[in-house]
Formats: sequence, structure tokens, C-alpha cells
Amino acid sequence: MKKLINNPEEVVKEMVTGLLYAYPTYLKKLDNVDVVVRKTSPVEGKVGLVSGGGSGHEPAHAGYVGKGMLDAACLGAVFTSPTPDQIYEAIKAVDGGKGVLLIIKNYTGDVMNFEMAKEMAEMDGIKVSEVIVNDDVAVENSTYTQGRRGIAGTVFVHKIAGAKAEEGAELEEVKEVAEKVIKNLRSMGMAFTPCTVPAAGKPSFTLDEDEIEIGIGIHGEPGTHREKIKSAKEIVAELMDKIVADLPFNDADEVALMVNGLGATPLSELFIANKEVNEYLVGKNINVYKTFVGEYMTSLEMSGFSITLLKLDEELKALLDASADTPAFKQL
Amino acid sequence: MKKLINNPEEVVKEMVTGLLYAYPTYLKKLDNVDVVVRKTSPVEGKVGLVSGGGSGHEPAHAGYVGKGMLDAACLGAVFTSPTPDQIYEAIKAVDGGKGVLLIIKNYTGDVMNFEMAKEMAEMDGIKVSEVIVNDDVAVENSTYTQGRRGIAGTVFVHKIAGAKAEEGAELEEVKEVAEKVIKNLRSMGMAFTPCTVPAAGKPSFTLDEDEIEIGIGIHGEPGTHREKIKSAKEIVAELMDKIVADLPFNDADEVALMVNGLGATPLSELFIANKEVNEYLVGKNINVYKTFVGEYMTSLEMSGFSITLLKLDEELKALLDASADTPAFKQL
Amino acid sequence: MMILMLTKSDVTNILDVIIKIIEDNRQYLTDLDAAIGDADHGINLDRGFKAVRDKMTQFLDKDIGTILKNVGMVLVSTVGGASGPLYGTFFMRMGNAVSGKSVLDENDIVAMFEAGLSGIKERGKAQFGDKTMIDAMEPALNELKKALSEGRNLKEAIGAAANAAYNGVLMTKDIAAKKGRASYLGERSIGHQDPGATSAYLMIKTVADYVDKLQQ
Amino acid sequence: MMILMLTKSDVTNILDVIIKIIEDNRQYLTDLDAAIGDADHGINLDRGFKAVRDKMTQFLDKDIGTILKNVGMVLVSTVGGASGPLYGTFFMRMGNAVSGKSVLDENDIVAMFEAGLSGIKERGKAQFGDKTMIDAMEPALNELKKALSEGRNLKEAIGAAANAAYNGVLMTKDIAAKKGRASYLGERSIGHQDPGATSAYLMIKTVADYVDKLQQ
Ligand SMILES: Nc1ncnc2c1ncn2[C@@H]1O[C@H](COP(=O)(O)OP(=O)(O)O)[C@@H](O)[C@H]1O
Ligand SMILES: Nc1ncnc2c1ncn2[C@@H]1O[C@H](COP(=O)(O)OP(=O)(O)O)[C@@H](O)[C@H]1O
Ligand SMILES: [Mg+2]
Ligand SMILES: [Mg+2]
Ligand SMILES: [Mg+2]
Ligand SMILES: [Mg+2]
Repeated sequence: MKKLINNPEEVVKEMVTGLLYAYPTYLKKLDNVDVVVRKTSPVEGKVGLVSGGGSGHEPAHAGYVGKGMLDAACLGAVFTSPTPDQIYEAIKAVDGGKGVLLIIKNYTGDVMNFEMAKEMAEMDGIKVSEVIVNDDVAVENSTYTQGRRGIAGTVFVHKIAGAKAEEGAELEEVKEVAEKVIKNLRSMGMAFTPCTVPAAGKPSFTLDEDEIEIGIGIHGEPGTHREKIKSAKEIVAELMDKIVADLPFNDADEVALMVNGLGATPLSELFIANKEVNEYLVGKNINVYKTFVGEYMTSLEMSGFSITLLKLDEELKALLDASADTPAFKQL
Repeated sequence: MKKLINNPEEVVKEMVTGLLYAYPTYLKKLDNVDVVVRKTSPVEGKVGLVSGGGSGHEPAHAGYVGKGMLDAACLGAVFTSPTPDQIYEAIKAVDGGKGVLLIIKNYTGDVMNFEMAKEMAEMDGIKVSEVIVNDDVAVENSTYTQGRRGIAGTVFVHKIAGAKAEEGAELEEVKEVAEKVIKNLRSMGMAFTPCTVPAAGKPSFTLDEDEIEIGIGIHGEPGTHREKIKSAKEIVAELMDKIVADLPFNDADEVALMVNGLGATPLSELFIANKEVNEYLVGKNINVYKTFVGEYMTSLEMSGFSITLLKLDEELKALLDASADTPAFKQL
Repeated sequence: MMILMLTKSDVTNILDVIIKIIEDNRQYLTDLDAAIGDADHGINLDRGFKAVRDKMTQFLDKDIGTILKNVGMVLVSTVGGASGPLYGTFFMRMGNAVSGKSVLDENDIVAMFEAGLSGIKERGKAQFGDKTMIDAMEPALNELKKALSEGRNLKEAIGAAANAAYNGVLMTKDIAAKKGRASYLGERSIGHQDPGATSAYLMIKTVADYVDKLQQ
Repeated sequence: MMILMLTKSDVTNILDVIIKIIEDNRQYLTDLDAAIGDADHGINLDRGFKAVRDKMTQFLDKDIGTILKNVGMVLVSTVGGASGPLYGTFFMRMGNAVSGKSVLDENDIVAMFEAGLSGIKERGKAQFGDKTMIDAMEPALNELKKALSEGRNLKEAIGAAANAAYNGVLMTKDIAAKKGRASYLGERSIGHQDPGATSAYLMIKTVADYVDKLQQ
């Protein structure tokens, strides 16, 4: 394991310190817990948005704290959901009197920890709502499972719910638009190489020199199956076939597109994938309204990527276009 | 070699296609050459800024084409400088009547190709000036070599010269401020793993599981020497000792800081490095005015990073703070 | 007939051993989680139980119920992931069930285990056969109750419970996960042992071994 | 006494072989560049000479000078890196030196080589001993001139030039680079053969082998 760290146990703590050194005008940290909030928190008269999850997904989630997006990010240990006390402190710190929306990715651990925190905050009389993001189409939905995972599409929830909250909307309205995003959001990913949790010290799985993992999550957990390596065009087609069929996306639909790098895949390759996605969508007569190519929700140094489509209507378009100013997401 | 590509020979072409799909409102491509210019080029009454280099450094250089930064980026083959005809076309396309400044990284190939293009454009009567960026302190300067390499600090030259040009300054003034940046700019990098040029199909060098390469460039070329892996704190201290001693940076100096990922190093680790850099600078009483942490000038999927310091005065601070809106560099 | 009871110092001694056992099995539990999860179960629990060790002196003078509740609260605020709220709830509910006590008899032990397990089920909405920690805990609880009702002593009953937990762990190898992160793997989770069931077994086995060595 | 002259078809035949030789040595030249540069020299030249092959028909009806100038222009606009402008200049200057000719004698050959090499030196500001292509070219040119002045025939003289180029390539192994990307390596570049010197040698050797097979 070759990593630019000092001590595997201190990774999150030291990362937060470095984050605050980098963005002193954007962020501050709460005392005693790994929670990062807007410098100006709480923003009076605005619904507070709290998200978070395990660390290792940088720039998610702390990078999205700022004007037009989140109010707080709770940072768990690497790939481990944050704890209820952290989330509870975050809720208290960002409640500007209009209540707080929790944006949770659908993992057992995340859901349980956030809901415990919600109960605690409600006992204090704070209005708290939640939405659960489940955009990953890799895993078949079934009554036996707990629904799908939340992956990179979560960033669109942050962006759009964030813009709505910034407009001064009520908690119920912010929640509603977040749920509309979630309903229209589909993603899927794949990996070329695994990643290594610093405290574990070795890769969570291994892949042969010619093998790829399809349907990968964002925590180094295995995907749905393995295949021999193939071209960018073929890989994109495999992911897109599942994504597009799922909602379904229809003729002349307008979408926001995210081609998200998982960590080690060069931006040049993400642009090649973006070309393939666009050509695929032209073939389906689905129109790309806005594109995001880059590392938005990573999985440490994993090599691979995910594709996200969000079906848009006029409301979502306007909120997506609204300005935002956070460390990792700026829009003029 | 596991890459998200279709064909090693088509990487640049397909990347450009994907880039244009992603940023249709920012960029357009010139016919027949891999040159990307602002959608609105030429901008009348503004000095045109042309940069470029080999591909594989994304988001450099095309990602910095836009308001407040570059007017054109010339994309060479992977790690190979662009050719004079490309650069010549770029100059012609962005000349808004006030002349064009070439921002060249100090490599034999880059300098020769850009200068040939300059000669060609001058024959057409276009005013062309050039600056040569040489921020890498890894390589000792000596009369026998051709000076130092240009690496990630180049982005600060784009930003500040770009802001100056956007103000309507004359070619001579833009060149002057670019040279002031270059004079006050120092960088150094290191790598944990090599990278693979797609057309070569294998890594350009190999490192053992416990070895790191100090003084790495951005083209997969070897650095100055190898060492056993050590902590982030120790690695940062080694790079900073060389950087800080070189200008030298003095007590109470104000600097812009860039902690630049070379490709595969997770953002979380870059933040840990940023913590170490800041603590080092506190020890030297050097003040960080503004920090940039992320992937600004990469080396394909290389794992590693570089540190850049730019010593600031009031003029440079104001220009660094000016707004910018490009695909990869946005500042409100 | 002498009746075996667990004193407060027995409880804290057992906690000490559990902390040690989790530390020793940190890598093993993490490796199990790597196969079907996200490679952190051992790291998570070890972080949590180390925090318990650090904070133990703050509540060591309290009754058993309060001690267990505090252990649960420390776990909730340090473990994270799925196992944090689940084990945290488990210990908190156990503490609640024996609130104020400084010694535990058979009935207390059954009651607290029962309370803890139903806490896990409420929180995680899983049931036996979903390939979770419940697959070790529920057979253990059932066996404990059965053995005691058949008149076997606590040593024997807890020993039998640990065996049942072990069989539960083995069973998790043969089934697909329906809850937790491993459920996303579907059929691919078959063949792998559940990390949470394994950690639950390790804790139950620790209790059994401790009780077994007590002078009756 | 018969005098050996190179016709236009000799020149284009030699170009064809050079294109082939570069293609065959693409990986070899790239590997040499990987050791002390950025692993692209073979890729660069192969891209350039393939472009020459593709565009050759557009200027095949012209004189030797124009053909060589066009080869140079194609190389300049397709190779990139350091070797693009250098080899491009080399061929353009050679073309200039034999402008309008459809057959080349000894003097033409010396003159064009001389012009090409000084073009490289002007453009790259390197000299013999800097561990560049010049280390193969300059000894070759000197040897060519020396052999001809000693009255040896063109076959022998070009053969001797190729040998001198080869020795120049070997010499690059023992010295540190002072120009080009390898110069950043300092002393670490010692022990490695220069890729550009190697490609220069391969081209000179191609000419020598071709000339050697001609009927005098
Ligand atoms: N809903 C649930 N009910 C009971 N146990 C569960 C549930 N979900 C997960 N688990 C247990 O948690 C274990 C994983 O714990 P851990 O790895 O620490 O958390 P995470 O899955 O969040 O990384 C699984 O092996 C399983 O035994
Ligand atoms: N200034 C120079 N003069 C002459 N030859 C040079 C000079 N700089 C580099 N070269 C030659 O160019 C070769 C490298 O070419 P290539 O790899 O194609 O370009 P780059 O170094 O830009 O990647 C070197 O091996 C050397 O022989
Ligand atoms: Mg986890
Ligand atoms: Mg090159
Ligand atoms: Mg886990
Ligand atoms: Mg090279």
C-alpha cells in the first residue's frame, strides 16, 4: 500500500485539517466531531441541508458544502457511515429555523445512523425530514433487498435541493424537489482496479490484468459480475442499456449527464466515455441539457467510472442552472 | 494496460470530441487541427492567450480555455508537444487585433514547435510574444541544460495573464505580468507509481512496492532519484525544503499554494499533503493567501502530486482573485 | 444446589475479553467483509471497542445496566456503518433490561439477550436467514432458552448457545444476503461467511468461555 | 570510371525503406525513450513517417528538392515533440540544398547532409556530445567527407558514415544528456542510449544499405 498519508488511523482527521486550511472562507468544523459546515452556518430563514457518508468519496461530501448546495457534511471513517452524534450535531448547527433535510444514500448503515440522529434532533424540537438516494441500477430491485444503493447521482440531489433551499423554500418543498430528482435519477458504474482502505492495508478485491468489474459500488465492494476488458464504446453501451431502460428514458427527453471518475481514471478517458455516452444518447434521441465530467464521487484510488442520467423538467433545469459556490462545485 | 479507451491511436481525437460534447457553450474546435478555442473567439480588443502541450495532462490545457484564462489550447499527442501548424492556426483564430501571447512550458520540443509557429504567424503580420514557464525546482539549473521544466505552476500563469488580458491590457503588459508570475513561481513533484502512454502500452518505468520517485516530471519521465516510501509529512518536507530555498521565500511573504494531484492520488490524500504544507509554511512564517487543491495538471493515471508556491504582490493577488469561467477553473 | 450468578466484575471482565478478542480478530473480520462488503467490519468494531476501553473508567462505578447502556452509547458514536447502530442498540437494550442491577441471574441473562436481539431486529428490520448477525444471535438465544428450560445449568446452556451461534455462522456461508451491504451482491454473496454473524459469535463464545471457567 | 548518382526513384525508394524501418523500430525507439525521456520517440516518428507515406503521392511528381522539403513539412506537422521540428528541419534543409534537382551526385549528397545537420543545430542549439541525434549525424557527415576526400567511392564512403553513426550511438551511452528531455535526468541518463541518435543511425544505415545494393 503506497499512500500519501501519515497514519492509516488518522486519515480522516488529517484530511479535515487540510480541507480547512484550503477553504477557510467556505468552511468551518464543528468542535469534537468530524462535521464540516458553511462558514456562515446557520443560515437564517433557509432550510438546512445535511448529507455525508463514509470518507473516501472526496470531493463528496464536504466539497459540496457552500452556497447553493449543502450546509453540512458529516464525515465517517473511510467507507463507514458517520455516527448519530455527528449527524445530530450537524443538524443543530445548520438549523436556521426552517428545519433540516437529510440527504442519505441508501445503505443500511447510513440510513440507521441518520435516522437515529433525526430522532435525537426531533426530541430537541427541530423539524427534520429525510430523503434516501438510490440511483444505482446495477442491483436489481427486489422485495428481498433493501432497495438500491445511492451513488454519484447524489450530487444532483445536493445541487438541486440546495438551489431550492437557497431560494427560501419551505422544508416540505425542498424535500419534494429532492424526491423528484431521486425519482428521475439513474446511475451505474464499473471498475478496472480495486481500491485499498488505508486501515485495511490491502485491496478489497483483486482483478486480473484483463478483467473488469461491472456494477461496482463506491465502497470497494464487488459489483454484479466480471467480464473481460472491452472497448470504451462497449462498456458504455452495457451501462447505458441498463440505465436507459430503467426509468425508462424516452424519445426527446432532456437529461443532465454526469460521467464520474472513481479516482484513478484520467480525465481524458472520462471524455472518451463522454463521447460514447453522447453518441449512444443521440441514437436514442435523448437530449443532453447539461454535462458534468470529472471526479464528483470517488472511491479512493479506484480506476473506473460511473454514468448518471437525470431526467429534467423545467423546474429541475432552472434549479440545476442556479449558481453555486462550494469548494468542489462552482457555477457562475 | 487497462484503459477506458477504444483505440490507443485515437485517444486525443476522441477525447476532444468528448470535451466538445461536454462544454458546447464554452468551447469550439478549429477545423482539421486539434486546437480548442473559446466559443466566442476571437475576442476583439483583447490579447489572445495560447497555450498547450502534449495531451495526458487533463484538465490542462483545454480545461482552462474560457473567460479570464486562455483563448486557445493546442493539444499534442499524449506527452508530445503540438506541431507548429496547430499552434499557427490557434494564433490566427484568437488574434483579436491586440496580438497573441504564447505560454510555453520549457521543453525542447514545446519551445521549438511554438517558436516555429510564432515565426509563421509573424510573417502574416500578427504580433506574437512568448513566455516560457520553468517552475520545476527538481532539476538543478546549470549552463549545460536548457533550464528547468514547466509543470503545474503553469496554471497560475494562465490564470493571472488571463485576468490581465481580460482587463484589456496590451500584449507587452500581459507578457510582463506573466513573466512576473514565472519569476515568482516554484514547484516540485513526486510519484508513487508510473503511468502508461496508451500508444506505448506499458508503464514508462517501474517502482517497487516500497519505492517512490522524487522530482518527477509530468510526462512519465523519471525524476531525480528514488527513495523508500515515507510519511506524507516527510515527503512534503523534502519537496518544500527545495521549493522554499530556491526563490527564496522569506518571512511574511504571501503565497498562492497549489497541491496538484498527478492522476490517481485521491483528493483525501492531497488534503493530508495540504495540511503538511500549511504546517510547514507556518513554521517558516510564510502566509498562504489562497489555496488550490486538486488535479490541475496531471500525468495520465500516475499516482503522486506536486506542490507549487507563487510569491504574491498586490497586483498578482488582484489578478488571481479575478473571476474566471472555464470548464476546469471557475471562480466567482 | 449452587446457582451461578454474574457479578458486575464478571461483566466488566467479559467486556475486557471481548475488547481483546475483537482486536485480535480485526483483520479476520475485515477480510470477511472485503469479500462481500466494504472491508471495514473489523476496523469498525475495533475502533468502537477501543473507545469503550478508553471510556470505561467513566462509568465503571455504575450498576451493570448503566455500564451496558454506556457501552452501547460509545459503540453508537464510534463504530459507524451498519454494525455501529446495531451493536450499539444491542448493548443499550441489554442495559435497559437489567437496569440498576449489580448481579445477574439466569433470567436476567435471558431477558437482556432477548431485549438486545429485538433491538437489533427493530433497528435493522432483518430476520433470521438474511445473512446477518441475527443468524448467529437468534439460534444462540433459542438454544439458551431451550437448555435452561430443560434444566441444564447456565454453564452448559451458554456453551450450547455458543455452539448454536457457530452453526449459525456456518449457515451464513450457504445463503444469499438479503440485508446489509452484501445483499447488493445477490447470489454472489453465497459461499462467503457473514462478518457480522462472525463477530456476534465471537462475543457469545467469549461469554461462554468465561462462564465455563467460573467456580460454581 | 563509373560515377554513382542517386536518381529521384532512388530517393523515394530510400524514403519507403526508412518509413518501414521506423515502423519496425517503433517499439525499440520508444523503449529507449522510456528510460531517459517520455516514451514516445518511436511513436512520434512512426506517426510522422506514416503521414509521409500517406501524402507522398501528392508530391511524387516533383523534383528531389521539393520532395524532401515536403517530407520535412509533413514531419513538422505530424511528429511533434523535439524530434518533429528537428527532423522536419533536417529534411526541409536537405530539400533546399538540392532544389530543382532530379539526380544527386556526391557533392549534392554532402551538401544536403551538411545543410540538414546545420538546420538541426540551429533549431535545437545542441552540439556534438550533448547526447542527441547530432552524436550520430555529425560523425557520419565527417566520415563521409573524409572518405570521399581520400578518394573512396560513394558506396564505401556512405558505409563508413553509417559505421561512424553507429559509434556515435554507442558513445551516447557513456555520456550525460545536456539537451532535450533526458538532460533533466542529469547523471542518471548515463548508461542509456539516446533514442534520437538511434533513429538517426537507422536512417543513415538505410541509405548505406540501399546504396550498397545499387549496380555501379
Ligand atoms: N439490517 C441488518 N440487520 C442486522 N445486521 C445487519 C444488517 N445490515 C448489516 N448487518 C450486519 O452488519 C455487518 C456489516 O457491518 P459493517 O461492515 O461494520 O457495516 P457496513 O456494512 O456499513 O460496512 C454484516 O456482516 C451484517 O452481519
Ligand atoms: N536540442 C536538441 N537538438 C538535437 N536533438 C535533440 C534536441 N533535443 C532532443 N533531441 C533529440 O530528440 C530525441 C527525443 O525525441 P522525442 O522523444 O520524439 O521528443 P520529446 O523529447 O519531445 O518527447 C532525443 O533522443 C534527442 O536525440
Ligand atoms: Mg462500511
Ligand atoms: Mg514527447
Ligand atoms: Mg462493512
Ligand atoms: Mg520523447
